[in-house]
Amino acid sequence: MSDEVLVEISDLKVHFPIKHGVVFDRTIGHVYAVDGVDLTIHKGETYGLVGESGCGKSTLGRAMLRLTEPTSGSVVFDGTDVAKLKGETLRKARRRMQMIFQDPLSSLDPRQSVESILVEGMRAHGLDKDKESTAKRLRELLAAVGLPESSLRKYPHEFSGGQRQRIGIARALAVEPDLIVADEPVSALDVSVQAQVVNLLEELQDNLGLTYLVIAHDLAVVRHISDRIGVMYLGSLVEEADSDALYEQPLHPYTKALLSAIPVPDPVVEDSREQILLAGDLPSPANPPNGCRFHTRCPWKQETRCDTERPALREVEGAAPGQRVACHWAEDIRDGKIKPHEVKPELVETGALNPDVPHVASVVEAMES
Amino acid sequence: MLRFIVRRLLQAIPTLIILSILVFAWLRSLPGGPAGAMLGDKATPERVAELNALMGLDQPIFIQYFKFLGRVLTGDFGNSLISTQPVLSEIGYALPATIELSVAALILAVGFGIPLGYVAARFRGGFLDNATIMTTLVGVAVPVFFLGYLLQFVFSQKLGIFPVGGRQDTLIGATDVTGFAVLDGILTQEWDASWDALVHLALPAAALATIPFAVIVRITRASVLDVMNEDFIRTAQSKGLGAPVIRRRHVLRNALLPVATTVGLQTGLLLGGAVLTERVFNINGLGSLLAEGIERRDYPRLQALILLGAVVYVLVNMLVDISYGIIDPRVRAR
Amino acid sequence: MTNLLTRKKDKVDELAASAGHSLAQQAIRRMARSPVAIVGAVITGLFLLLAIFAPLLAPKDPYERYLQGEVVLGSGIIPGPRDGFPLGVDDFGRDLLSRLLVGAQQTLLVGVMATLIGLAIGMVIGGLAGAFGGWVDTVLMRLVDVMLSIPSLLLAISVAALAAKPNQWTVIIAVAMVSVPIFARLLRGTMLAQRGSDHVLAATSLGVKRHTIVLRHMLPNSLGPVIVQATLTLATSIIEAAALSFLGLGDPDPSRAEWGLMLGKAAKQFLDIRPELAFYPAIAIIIVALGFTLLGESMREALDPKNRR
Amino acid sequence: MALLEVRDLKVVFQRKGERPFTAVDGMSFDVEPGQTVGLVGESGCGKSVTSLAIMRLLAKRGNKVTGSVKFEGTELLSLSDSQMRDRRGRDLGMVFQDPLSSLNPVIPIGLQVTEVLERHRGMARKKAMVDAAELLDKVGIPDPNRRLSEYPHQLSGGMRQRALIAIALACRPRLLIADEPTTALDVTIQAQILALLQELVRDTDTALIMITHDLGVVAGLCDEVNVLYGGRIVERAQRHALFAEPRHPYTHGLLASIPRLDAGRGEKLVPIRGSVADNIPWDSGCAFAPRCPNKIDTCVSVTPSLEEDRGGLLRCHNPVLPAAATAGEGAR
Amino acid sequence: ESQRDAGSGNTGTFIFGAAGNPKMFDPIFNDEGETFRIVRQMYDTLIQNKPGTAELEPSLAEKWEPSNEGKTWTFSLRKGVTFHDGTPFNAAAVCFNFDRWFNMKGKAAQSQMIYYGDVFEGFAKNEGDATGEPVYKDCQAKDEHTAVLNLNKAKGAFPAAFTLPSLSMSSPEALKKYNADQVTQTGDSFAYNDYANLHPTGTGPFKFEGWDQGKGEVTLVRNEGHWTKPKLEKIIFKVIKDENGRKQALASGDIQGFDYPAPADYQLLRGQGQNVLIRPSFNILYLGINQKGNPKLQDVKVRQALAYGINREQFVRSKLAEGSEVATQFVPKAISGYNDQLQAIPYDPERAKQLLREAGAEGLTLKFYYPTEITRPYMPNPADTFTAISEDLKAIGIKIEPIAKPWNGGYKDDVQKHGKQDLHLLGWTGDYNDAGNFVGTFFGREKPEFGFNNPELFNALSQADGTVDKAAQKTAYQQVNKQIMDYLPAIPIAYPTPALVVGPKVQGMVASPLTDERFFSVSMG
Ligand SMILES: Nc1ncnc2c1ncn2[C@@H]1O[C@H](COP(=O)(O)OP(=O)(O)OP(=O)(O)O)[C@@H](O)[C@H]1O
Ligand SMILES: Nc1ncnc2c1ncn2[C@@H]1O[C@H](COP(=O)(O)OP(=O)(O)OP(=O)(O)O)[C@@H](O)[C@H]1O
Ligand SMILES: [Mg+2]
Ligand SMILES: [Mg+2]
Repeated sequence: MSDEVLVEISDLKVHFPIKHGVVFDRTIGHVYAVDGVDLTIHKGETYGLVGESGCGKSTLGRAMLRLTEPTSGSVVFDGTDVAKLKGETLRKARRRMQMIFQDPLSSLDPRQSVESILVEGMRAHGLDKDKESTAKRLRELLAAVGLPESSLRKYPHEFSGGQRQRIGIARALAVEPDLIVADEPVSALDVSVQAQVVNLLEELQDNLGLTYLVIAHDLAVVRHISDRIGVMYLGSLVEEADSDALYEQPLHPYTKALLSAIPVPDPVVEDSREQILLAGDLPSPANPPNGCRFHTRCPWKQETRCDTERPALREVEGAAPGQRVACHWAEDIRDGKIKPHEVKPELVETGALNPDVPHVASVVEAMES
Repeated sequence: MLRFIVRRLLQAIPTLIILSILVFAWLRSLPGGPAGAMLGDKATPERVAELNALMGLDQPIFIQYFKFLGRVLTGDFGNSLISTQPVLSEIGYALPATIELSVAALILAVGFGIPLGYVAARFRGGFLDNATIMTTLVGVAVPVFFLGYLLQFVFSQKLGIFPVGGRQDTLIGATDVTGFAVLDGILTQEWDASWDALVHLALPAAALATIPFAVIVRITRASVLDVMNEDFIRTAQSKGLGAPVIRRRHVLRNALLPVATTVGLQTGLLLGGAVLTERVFNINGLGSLLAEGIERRDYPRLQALILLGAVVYVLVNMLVDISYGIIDPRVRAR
Repeated sequence: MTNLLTRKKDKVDELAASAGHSLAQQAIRRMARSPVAIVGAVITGLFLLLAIFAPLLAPKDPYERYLQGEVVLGSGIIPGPRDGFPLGVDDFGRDLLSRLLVGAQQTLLVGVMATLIGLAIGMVIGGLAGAFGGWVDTVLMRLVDVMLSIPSLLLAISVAALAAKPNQWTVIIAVAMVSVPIFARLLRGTMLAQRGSDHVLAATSLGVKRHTIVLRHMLPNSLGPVIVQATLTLATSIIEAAALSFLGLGDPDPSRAEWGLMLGKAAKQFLDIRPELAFYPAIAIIIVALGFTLLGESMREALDPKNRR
Repeated sequence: MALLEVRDLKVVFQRKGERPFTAVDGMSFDVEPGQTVGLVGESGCGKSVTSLAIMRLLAKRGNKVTGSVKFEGTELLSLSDSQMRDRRGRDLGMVFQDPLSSLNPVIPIGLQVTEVLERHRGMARKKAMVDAAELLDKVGIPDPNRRLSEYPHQLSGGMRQRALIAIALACRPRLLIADEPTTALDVTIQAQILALLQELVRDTDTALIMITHDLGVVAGLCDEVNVLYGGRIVERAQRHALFAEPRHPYTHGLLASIPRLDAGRGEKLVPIRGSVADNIPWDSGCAFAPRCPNKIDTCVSVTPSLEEDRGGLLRCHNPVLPAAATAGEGAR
Repeated sequence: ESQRDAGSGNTGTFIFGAAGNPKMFDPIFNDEGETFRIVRQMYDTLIQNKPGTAELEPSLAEKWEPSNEGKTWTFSLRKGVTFHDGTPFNAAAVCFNFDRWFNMKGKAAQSQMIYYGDVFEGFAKNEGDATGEPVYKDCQAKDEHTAVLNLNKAKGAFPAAFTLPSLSMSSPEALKKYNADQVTQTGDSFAYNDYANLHPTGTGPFKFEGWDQGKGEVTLVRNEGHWTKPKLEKIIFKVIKDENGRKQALASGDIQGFDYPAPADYQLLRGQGQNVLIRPSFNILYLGINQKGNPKLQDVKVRQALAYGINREQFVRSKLAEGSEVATQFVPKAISGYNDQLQAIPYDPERAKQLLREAGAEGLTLKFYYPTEITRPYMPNPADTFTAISEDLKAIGIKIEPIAKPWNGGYKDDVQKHGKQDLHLLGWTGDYNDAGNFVGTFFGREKPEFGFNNPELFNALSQADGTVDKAAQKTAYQQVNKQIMDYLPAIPIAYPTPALVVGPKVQGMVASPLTDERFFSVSMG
């Protein structure tokens, strides 16, 4: 790990328009999927991103790779602003940033053999110069992810979940990227297999000097592989810290709650654990609360500021170096000056803007999907 | 809900506009032209040219279109070239027959199709299921007009159970109130007339119903099977609910969603099928108006009928969407 | 969206994986076990063979009016079966058996060409809409909506009536137009689903060119349902063509040995005096349509992931 | 007498043209009143099938269930369908994994709750509605009266799961089976649901069978834990014993392969090699043998039986020794 | 309680199956058979055809006399006749009718009055650019029962033309009362007034009772005072568009008669006990040749080759109804001017091939047009006709390019106006007994349909038409017919016999060559 910055994201916003209309669709609102995120990833480090489902982790990851158009903000990758690239330059730039997906099967084209999956990216960037070197490269890749050479002729559905994920990783590695965004790389895998993939990722980083952005909702996994962790809540970062620091001393109430909610496979710990139970659910990203996004569920919520003023990510005195938190009262909470209180769960309005309900224009369309 | 309905209504407008352009363009590009058709047997080239000038068919095409649109919007489709009667009144006379036929066919198709589809699903893989599937597959493969003739041949010519065609016995002298023969008989308490009309309906409705019936059976079966595999059915079972309640409350309602859509989509088929069925069974409905109109290139009539067909189709599907909204709260939410 | 719902699917695929090699092979294996599929395949296979070798199989020239001298329509006389004419002759004294055999070829031509044309146009429309989305999609789908909103037979009639110089292709194109919106919608639906799928995203992030993605990833993965639909459309096309013939919008060469034409004519004219003239082509049409339907349905069943359990 | 006695439960799936597949292979366990019993194991090890077999919710055809399931001394497997229906929802409740698909999308929540009350308590709809609102309130759904007339899609995931729990507990069943009730939920919501379940079970003295693949959940909740592999129990122990000294290499492997929040960060995870797909049928040896780091020759030739082991049960020829805490090393 | 009459099953009711809806019932605006059939029962003309023939007999006029070289016609009218509305029929009414037609205004009206145009050629005030000099001059009511019609020129069509149903007599009162002359244009079509739709008023044996368009039924009731003493109480014309439908309705007794049964069904119908009444032929079916279409066709040898190459004998026997005959010329036998010296060109394929060889026209390819979606009395099945002829022609080595066009979808335009064809099928049904109505219409001048210019022939035809003396005219036409067959501008194929079928109980129906059946003599046994 070095101090050299590989990616610098500033004030990144991704707002998905919600379209709805009588004859022609109008935008009647936005899903504030990512709403002003600043984030820096250093060369060779693993940055972990955690948060509840729907808080915008994947969107952030995708926007970073320009797989989703950012609404505003910049993503400077090794000196160039990815958010402003176009056409062929963008396509070329993609070589250095790759992605690993959550669902190992659906992210592989069922009709492509492993060989063609792996060669495709190389071809797109002119890396498959001659047959021999390509074949050699393929062997290397397979070896790197621990798959037998016979895999090349096989098709994705002939592999187990863990093996498929390895294929996905190999595909990403094929174009020799600098950065890999791994979006929930292990959450679809069986627990016993998770470890294999986690270990593989770590190993590859050691050998190839890769930089990772690992997205997961499982804090234990994230903490295990990350150097630094960002905790996201409803489109923005609420806390960022070194992996150990975050666990040692979480500053944001949400981080505290999150940490305390994760069950530990140890009855002794479990029996004695003090849990902070959050009330209610994550509010809809289409209709985020004013002020601090977390104030509707925060046991430490104060009368002032919380529901009016949006806290910025800031360093707190006495905290670990590099630890930043977006809470007005972080110091007081840490010092025990503010006591938690009970929160009545608020109704989370779903309905028209509920992303769970797919939008279709007509019944015929609904039938087709 | 109201907003939902209004929205669906408004959404149909662009479709109908494009349709009107297409219909207009289609008619203008057909060979022969209205004048030729109007003059029929005695059309001489001079007379045709004269008549064309007279009817403004030599004017710029977009002027013709806007005139056409203006008339259509006021419900004026002109007079039929064949009968010289206003097309609208022609349609008015023919509509009841076709509605009666289509509704009867739809009742048959739905009335038998849904239960059969359901039963087939319940006994999936059993004899009944396989027999049902085979029947419906064969049903779809038989050309409608041939089936019509076949039914006629067997049931009226050979067995003499049903009349060969028409809507009602001429000499029964039924009183005409609404134009719907069955309904009229009920309204005027001429039970024999009602019965006679029903008997006349049986064969054509059966012929017309085959394809929708087959489709409905299969969709129902598939969708019941789908629903039966849903998690919430297991939830219902884990509550200890009896099979009838589960069937009624949980399976059927969810399973009906795709069926409702299919029924909507079948209206198009029904209209197309009516052309064939009405011809075979000598029913003076929209289908035979249409067949005759095409044969004799009755432009005013054709444009009215095609527009009407599309409007009906769009409206029916809108109704389906709305009923979908009623059955499924998730749709209503939008 | 919820990340764990995929678990279920995964298991299904695990099972699939145990079965064999490529997805297509598995589907074929599943079909080989289904009697419905076998019947369908046998019928269509026989029909194809018949169609291809019809001229060799036909015992007589299907266009030669062998027994015309014996036809007296005014007295309702059309000679029935006799030596050399196992099924009798038609109203021109032509050998019915030969005409039926050669008719397979014509019928296949109409069915296949209509389906192919419908497929081609539908796929262009659906493919463009699905690949580009946005306003291209909106415009194209509106067009398709309109086509859908005209009852299919009406659409076919309209197209057939439009032809300046009707010929065999008129019918084919008319019938093809009916299936265009169906194919278009189907392809568009699956393509749109592909657009958002992870493997397309993966290809994008690899820097694969857009048209390559569309042609190599989105399109091939959307073809399954389209192929199934095409098989089913073959059946309906044949029937639809018969209906057009019945309505008098068929082939301008009335002597062509084509089942729809033969049926349409005989059903109208000779049902009373020689019903066989209608029955034979009708049965032929029904069997062939049934064959294609059976094949298509069992293909659909085999490809449907729900049925893999 | 135990509340629930499962003896030698076996479920064989048999499809036409396919080899019979034994999903649950001689499962035996007891559940005492008020006790929480965990069933843990990876995907496909037969957890759900076990629970469905107990509830008799498996499809009528395509499978064969043998063995015995006694509930309060009554043999459930030999009850008539209608007798069994009387029990389901009243004596035995169940909560499923996916709260969205487990609720009927086109029926208001209220009806889905009252339905069970009407069925077993013979309540009138009106009265049942009042009770339903109370139930929703008890499981922590805010503004319950309003929710009664809402549809599942209008609720968030956590709320849906609460509603499902309300339905399962509506008639105060003696036994609740929860099949991965939190798998589809976020951790913060999972914590809420687990706390809720724990509280309800404690308050009403209901026995709970907790099915999960998350060892963490078991550690906090269960009294006794059964670890499943390939349709059989491979290890059973009180939870403290199990986590302190896992004896079966599989259990051990599971524990070693998951990152722990409270552990030091540098430690490398120790995965179990291979995957569930690699297991072999139980009849010729130990199903886990192909993946087992402790494998000895006997493992592939002799099927291990479930035997008493330090107060628990163990199915292993070569268990992990308490000292050899790092026996799984080098698994890859 | 229902109000309908209890008398269902009435034996005095005759139900006739019509193939299509009538247009409306103002005779002068009509031009097609389905309507005329009904009009004939409600109206009388001045002169009528003797039942079963094309000979003239008195109707409203008891006597008719030409004078002034055929330019004046004096009609002595039947006495004691009243219109259905009770107003008297007299010379004033006759003149009112003629004046009404002559003075009709509005282009719409004029272009719809096809038979008037054919006979009288022009109007008082011609609008548009197509109509010519009027033949009609004026009409005088000399006394109550004598009407005098003055013409501007003589025409061979008279007096037979006075039998045209279009020239039926309507009640002047009713015409005025129900605004008969108000014809309006709506969109691409015309609309007629109440007279035509609701109150047709003639003097005929049956009165209009109602038109139920929903059921497709027109009901007429007996006109008690009519001099023919009609026997039927009621006639219902019931529309059954499908040929099979009519056949089956007849079999089941739903109807008691219909027109133009298919030849193939005659035997079947007779087997059921129905009466198939075969009309003497008044038609001609011909194979048109367009000499402009292909230069080879200008060689008479090629045209003759075509004639020799067609097996008309077999076609007529196997495909047409009994009674049909091979045509020897372009007028049917019943027409005055028919030349019985002429023999049918025999079928001789060898001769045909030889002629083609001589003309150097082997391997000729011809565009052969035929109509679809139509049956005509002279061509019950165009597709079959086409098949039979084209197969014959193929057999003598001519290549055929088949072109089918819907009758109303431009067929007539293509063949008669644009002359796109080389060969085509067409025919003609005579309107009245006049050879000029046949050959004059076909070959009277240069037409795109045939694409030839033969002044000699044109001249001969116009002279024959102008001949007032009937005997002289007959000879003239016999000459012309021979001339035509020598020149062979087209090939006459057959004189088909359209039939009419009625149920076993129907008595007194007399089939007319002109399809001019009047039902007054019909009764139900
Ligand atoms: N293409 C899109 N159009 C509209 N809304 C979207 C789109 N993609 C994501 N969203 C919405 O943006 C929000 C953030 O989604 P995102 O997928 O980034 O969340 P996440 O943190 O990755 O959640 P998960 O853990 O479930 O993967 C969600 O509310 C989602 O519904
Ligand atoms: N209806 C069925 N027919 C055939 N096999 C089945 C059926 N249901 C389950 N199985 C098989 O039985 C085995 C056990 O399934 P089960 O659902 O009990 O697993 P599980 O432990 O609940 O897994 P998960 O954690 O994924 O829910 C699996 O291999 C599964 O494929
Ligand atoms: Mg995500
Ligand atoms: Mg499970």
